[in-house]
Amino acid sequence: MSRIGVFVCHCGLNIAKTVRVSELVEFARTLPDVVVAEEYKFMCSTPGQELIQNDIKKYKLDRVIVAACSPLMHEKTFRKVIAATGLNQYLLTIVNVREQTSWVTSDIEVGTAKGKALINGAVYRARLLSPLVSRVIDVNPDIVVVGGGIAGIQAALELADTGKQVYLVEKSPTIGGHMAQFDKTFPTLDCSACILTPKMDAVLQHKNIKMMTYCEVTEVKGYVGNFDIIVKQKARYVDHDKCNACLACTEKCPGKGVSEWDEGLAKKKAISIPFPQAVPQKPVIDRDSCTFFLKGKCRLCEKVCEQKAIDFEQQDTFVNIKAGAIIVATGYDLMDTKPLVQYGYGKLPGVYSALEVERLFNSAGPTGGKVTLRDGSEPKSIAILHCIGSRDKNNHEHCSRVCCMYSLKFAHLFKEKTSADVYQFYIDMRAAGKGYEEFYNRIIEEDVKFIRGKGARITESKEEPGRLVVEAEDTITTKFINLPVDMVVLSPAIVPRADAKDVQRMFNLSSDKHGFFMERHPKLAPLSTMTEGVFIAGVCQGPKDIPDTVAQALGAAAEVLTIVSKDKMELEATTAIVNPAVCCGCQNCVRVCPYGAPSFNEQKNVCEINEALCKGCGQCAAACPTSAIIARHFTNEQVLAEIEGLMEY
Amino acid sequence: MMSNNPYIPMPVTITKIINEVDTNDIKTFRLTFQNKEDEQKFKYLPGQFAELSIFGKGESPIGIASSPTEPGYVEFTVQKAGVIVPGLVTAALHDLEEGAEIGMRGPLGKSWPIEFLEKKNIVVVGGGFAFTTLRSLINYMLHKDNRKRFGEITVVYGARNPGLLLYKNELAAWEKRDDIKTNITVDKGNESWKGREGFVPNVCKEVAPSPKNTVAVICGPPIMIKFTLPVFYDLKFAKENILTSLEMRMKCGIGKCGRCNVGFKYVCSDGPVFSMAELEELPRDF
Amino acid sequence: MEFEPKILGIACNWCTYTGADLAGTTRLKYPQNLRVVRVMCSSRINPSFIFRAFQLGADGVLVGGCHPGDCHYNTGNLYARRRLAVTKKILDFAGLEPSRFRVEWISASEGNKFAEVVKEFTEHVQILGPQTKFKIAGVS
Amino acid sequence: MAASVLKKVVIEKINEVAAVLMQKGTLIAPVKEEAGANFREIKDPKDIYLDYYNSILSPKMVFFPQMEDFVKYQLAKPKADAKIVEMNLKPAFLFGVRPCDVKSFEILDKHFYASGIIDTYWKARRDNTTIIGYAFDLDKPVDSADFYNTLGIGAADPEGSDIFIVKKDKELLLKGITKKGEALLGELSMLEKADAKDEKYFTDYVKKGKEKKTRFMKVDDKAVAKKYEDIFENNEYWTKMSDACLSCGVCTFVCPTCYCFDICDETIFGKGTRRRIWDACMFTDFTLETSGHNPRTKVSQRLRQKVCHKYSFSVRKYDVISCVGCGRCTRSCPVNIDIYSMVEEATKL
Amino acid sequence: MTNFKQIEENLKKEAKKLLEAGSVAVVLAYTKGADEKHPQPFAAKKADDVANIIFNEYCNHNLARYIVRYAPGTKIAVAVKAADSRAVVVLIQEEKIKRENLILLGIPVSGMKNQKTGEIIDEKTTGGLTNPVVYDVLLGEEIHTGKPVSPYTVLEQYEKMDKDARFAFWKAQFDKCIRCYACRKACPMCYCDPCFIDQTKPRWADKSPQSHGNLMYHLTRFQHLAGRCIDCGECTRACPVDIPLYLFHKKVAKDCEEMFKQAAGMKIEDKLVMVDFRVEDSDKILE
Repeated sequence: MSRIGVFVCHCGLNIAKTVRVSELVEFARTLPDVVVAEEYKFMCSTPGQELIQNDIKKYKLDRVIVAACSPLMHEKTFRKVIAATGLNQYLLTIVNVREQTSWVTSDIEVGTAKGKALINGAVYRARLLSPLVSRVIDVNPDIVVVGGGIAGIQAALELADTGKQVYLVEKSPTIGGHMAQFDKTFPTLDCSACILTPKMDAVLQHKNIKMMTYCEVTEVKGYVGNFDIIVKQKARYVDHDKCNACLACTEKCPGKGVSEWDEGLAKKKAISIPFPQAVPQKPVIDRDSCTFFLKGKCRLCEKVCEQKAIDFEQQDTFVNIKAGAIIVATGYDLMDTKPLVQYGYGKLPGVYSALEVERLFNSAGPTGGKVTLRDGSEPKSIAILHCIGSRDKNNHEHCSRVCCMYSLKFAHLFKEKTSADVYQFYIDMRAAGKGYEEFYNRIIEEDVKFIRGKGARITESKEEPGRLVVEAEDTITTKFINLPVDMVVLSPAIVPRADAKDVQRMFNLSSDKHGFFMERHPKLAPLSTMTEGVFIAGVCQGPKDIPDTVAQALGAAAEVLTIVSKDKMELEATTAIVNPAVCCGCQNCVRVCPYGAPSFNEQKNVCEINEALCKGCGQCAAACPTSAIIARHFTNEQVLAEIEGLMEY
Repeated sequence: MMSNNPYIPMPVTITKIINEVDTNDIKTFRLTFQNKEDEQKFKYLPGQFAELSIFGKGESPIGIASSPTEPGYVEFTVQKAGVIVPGLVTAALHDLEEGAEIGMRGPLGKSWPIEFLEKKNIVVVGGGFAFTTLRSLINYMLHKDNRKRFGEITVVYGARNPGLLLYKNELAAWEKRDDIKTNITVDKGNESWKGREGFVPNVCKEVAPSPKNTVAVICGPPIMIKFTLPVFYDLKFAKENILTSLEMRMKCGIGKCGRCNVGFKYVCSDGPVFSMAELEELPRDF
Repeated sequence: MEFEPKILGIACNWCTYTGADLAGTTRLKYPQNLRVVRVMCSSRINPSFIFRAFQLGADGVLVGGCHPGDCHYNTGNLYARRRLAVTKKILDFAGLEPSRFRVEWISASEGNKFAEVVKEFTEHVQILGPQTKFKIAGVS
Repeated sequence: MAASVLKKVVIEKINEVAAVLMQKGTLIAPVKEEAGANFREIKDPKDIYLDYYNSILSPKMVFFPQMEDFVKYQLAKPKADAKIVEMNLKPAFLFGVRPCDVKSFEILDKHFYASGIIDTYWKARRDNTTIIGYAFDLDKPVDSADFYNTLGIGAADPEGSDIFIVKKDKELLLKGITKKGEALLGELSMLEKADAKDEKYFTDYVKKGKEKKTRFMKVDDKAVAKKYEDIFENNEYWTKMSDACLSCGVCTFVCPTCYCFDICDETIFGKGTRRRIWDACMFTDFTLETSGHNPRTKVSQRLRQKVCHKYSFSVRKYDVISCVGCGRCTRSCPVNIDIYSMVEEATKL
Repeated sequence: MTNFKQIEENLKKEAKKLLEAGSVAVVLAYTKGADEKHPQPFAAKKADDVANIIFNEYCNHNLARYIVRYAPGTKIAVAVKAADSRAVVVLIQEEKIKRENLILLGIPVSGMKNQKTGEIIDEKTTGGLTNPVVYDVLLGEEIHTGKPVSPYTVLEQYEKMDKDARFAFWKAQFDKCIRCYACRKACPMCYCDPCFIDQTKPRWADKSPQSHGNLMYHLTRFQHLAGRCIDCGECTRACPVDIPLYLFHKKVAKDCEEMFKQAAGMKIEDKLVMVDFRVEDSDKILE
């Protein structure tokens, strides 16, 4: 019924030494449906390939079996060979008579016998192969980048420069992310704003970037090349098209809110921009502190606005975006250390978290860059506590990676800006980055005191009210230490964003046990996700420093380009499909698929597989009780037949 | 005893394969007998069917597409059945080449009632793939020895598009004859299609055969049958004079296995040819 | 003559099959009673494949997948582990020696382990002797 | 009938009878199994279990085995080898069949034998077999599921058997009913001649058998057939009847008059058999066409097919209700569906 | 001991209320078959039907079997004994039905009998549970017999068996199978249509009732029911040739419970163990 050709390769002596090739050929000729069987010294050579091609034509072959080296070696080569004759490339079967036969035995009898069994199995399987055609889909060239921190900014700029349209979606009123809060960056100590703000501005200016601040993605549908994304534009109560960024409104505004930007260390106006270098330079109204929204009257801003940009009636709006690929760069939160009562954060005024300190150093910060305690005084001694909540099995097992280095940076800045004694309480110093060890050595020389031991408790000093005491065990001297200080800086664990689970669900990502988004493969696909066309960059994938984040952003941009630079893309041909006639609607496939390819059609009471999402692992087919799922190229029938063929001899 | 065993197929050879349609899923197989006795015993009339058999795959009942007036062989037009998962036998048949041996059991079932049709005008209405036993009937009636036995012959045959029409050469030949009125139609034509466009029921309406001394023989997909029958009722055809061929899952083909049982009939042995009057007597369970 | 068992291997494409190739490239020698079927992931293995293999006369069945956590498809082998664990219990209760069925995690770099496992498993099956319980009577 | 021979034998000696029959050919008789009695080929006469009520599976399996091989084939080059499976039958003796089951053979004869194409397998086995019927034990109560009276069958009707047996205390009385049966009785030398008292006992037993009451309603073949034609589309009735039905195949597999079968090719390692096996109209895929179309997707449609086939279609086609009231379907039904009650309810409509 | 008369009364009352109010389309309960000793499952659809409802010690059938027969979204009331309720839980977990479309009329049972033998089967059914694990209305007082039974004690003698003997035991059992498929049809968890065994592509097992096909059918069915079987024993009760399928199902259930720390159908929030995994699953389960 089929017309099968079997081609056995000698591979010089690699195969022929322990497998009697001509005996395999003779054997193959006896098998039903085998029309021709041939041998050749090197089947992968040009004459070998021509031999196959000529036989395909001469004998009108519709299946080809090549017994040679591993399919991992030359399956692609031979697929091309048969495809060149017009035969579908999936009608090829490779029999591994080298790596898994001739090379692993020294007995020619045994090798030959195994070769026969393998060829028989291949013939059984080949009979049932079907031609497969990859589906070609149109690719939307636009890109959505979610998150306007340094990762998102970098990726967006890179992509926009190639001429692609990029939508940069940012939740807060400005782009910039955490990096915009920093003062200096380790280990070079260059000013964060100096390197970031030009980039922020570039985003604003770029004709190919549509910047969408104060926006959130609410729904993602579709698949690679054809995503449908719904973005919510939160009501700003200021028409940014009209606003000319004069900020007269901010000046007049009586409302007072808490500045998230300054980590709560400062107040902000109800209508304001988060910080002076914010992009865009246009304000939004914070309903929670706006006098009008709270009390029903005020509207001072409306009166002063010459552009008539204030609009208290504004509602949330929804925008539909179509895109071919998505980069998720949603960043991180710092762990809330209040529950760790032993450190007194939130209760003892002298205890600060790392980001608060960043703002203290920043000249645009609440203190104008001066390091003062909450009472305005300058601290005389400062303790920096590493690993608060991280490397801690009771909280977060992972290392937050950047704390050692920013703690060193803090020490340096404290030394620079105050005359205080600075103490580092650390578990291990981790300085594994370019220039990091050097930076560490430099800080040691700056007379910063290093105590190897994790800070265990912060208490208020009994002897000197207002001062703090750090309790710790110095693990080098094994002595317990009670160190009185004026200021304590906690380096809290870097944790996933509070809404990471929602983001994960929306983009069909998976997460590791800490909640950071999972890459498709830890080594070989560190930026791809289980959802084709969705990439991740930056700290949402796991704690990392700015250089790594930027590198990931650039990598993700390159990955995206491989998709959107073509207007069509070929989908995997060896995907699974559902035969609706026999689907019982049990939804096992939906439950086991890591890619979200199957879904349940309630109307028809059957499951359906979105081939664009399918990676062809076939696990749905094994979970399917009725055999309704056909894992193409590895169908139940094909595998069963191969087993039968292998077990016959 | 075994020589009369109705379950044992006779060996036949595929001597010719014709690819009938653009979609490559309908082929006509010409089968010749390997044993002379088998050939002599295989006496059939249009409308009957046979079980084609491939060992390891099974059997499939297929209507005979050739006419008994073509001696020496039997032809079957076979569609590859099944949408996502193809039928075992029909798919295997499609994989075969000329020269291959298969099995055949038959002829089975009742034919179009030739004696009843004699001296009457015949309207043959066919749709799509279900034209095979109608072709047998037409060729039978058109044979020079038989033509005089029948009155006027009108054919209405339609397919979704020109590529899906079966027996294209024969259709062309019929159109040239004046002893048969041939009306070929397609739902939707293409650039090269010069013929009629329209659905079979509408064409029947246009042709409007007189019911007087006329029998309508109708085969086609359920949807076509559904809309064609009212046309003939409107034309005042009696139910006895409208014939069709039923489709039902069959196994044995000889009225034993119970599968094709509808009411007190077995479609395989009491049919598959029924008049509308006979069908009305049966419960609606097919 | 010494009993030469027939052993079916089902190996995932990414780890075990590649590991088996590595055993070859490094010219490790192991018994040739194993015939490997390649699937994309160990989770593709329908338990009925195992039952069927024994019915067709396999004396042993060896399934190879990526180490848990290393699955090319992330979680496939974790599902497979549960599924095949049940299969093994079923074989056991049906009266077949459960050690005729083995699941091993063999990575692409573990050519050595592959050869070891095959050697050890083949020897084990050899000691158990021919599998006749599930084998369909009257087929070669 | 008066001229026919009556013989007798003490029950213990049945082993000897069995031994002779086993020598002459194949002896099939009820044996005790875990779930109850069934007709099996006897290898050891001690296995015969005459104290049974009725078998779980009907004795139709003797003529219509669940699996009948037609052709053995081997897929080979250049073409498949095929060999017809010869039956090579030895004479068979079907021993101890209850009257209602004997009646079922006549009904199936009409289908396999007496109309249309002859089923060679049924015919060969039927021609080859001597039926030794066995009256129900009139001293024992009838099973509540039985209703063979309704179909006009008595508990001790000898018609249809070649030899008919009734039990008299510790003896069995064996009467030759057909020539074939009489001839066989003549060949069994261990049998004693019965006397006049035995003759009377036998005749009375048959008569008394007519009076032994199972469930009974008056059923007229034609009327019930018509009734079911009329209510064929009465969905309320059919839905109600089938609400509990699981649509398994137990009733049809144990039924003495169900005959549906499937033909399939079963291949392993290129060697295979084309065979027929029992099938059931209650199975979902029974009428499933390759196109995916299935005229009977609902349980109610399948149950309707089964009941109508027996009580209506069969009457019209073969002039007989295709049911003998043996009660097997009712006894075996996992959800206690009772065809008798169903017919009763239909006749009231 | 269940007061069957009382339960029957309450069941009728509740059913009537629900049907009259139109809050459900159907009440799944029991009615008499050929006689009261042979009850059959019953779908009451009108208030008038309620008069035909019965409940007695022979009403063993698992009514959960019938739920999937109704169109999704149909409001159904079901009389649930312990076993039925566990089956309902699995059906909810598997999203075959929605909890909000069900009204569960719970029946505490003790003193249920095998219809053929008359023996009391409480301890043999669903681990000896007497009260439904989930219900909306309880039609009688909860029953606490105070005799906790392990559902798995009965397995001991088989587990102890030598492998060859166990194989011989099962082979003899499976060889009896006539492939009537009553087991899968009676099983509340076997809702697949079609069943894998009816597939032609691939044909997992021969259709003819021979040893190998029977073995394949049953083993695969055990695999498919792993972690889902709620031990109601319907398969065994339905079997015309008395194959003790429940033993095998029980054994698989026991293994699943040991491996995955969860018994099937006890809590709606539970995960389905066979389409789930834990990273911390141990390789020990493969030993």
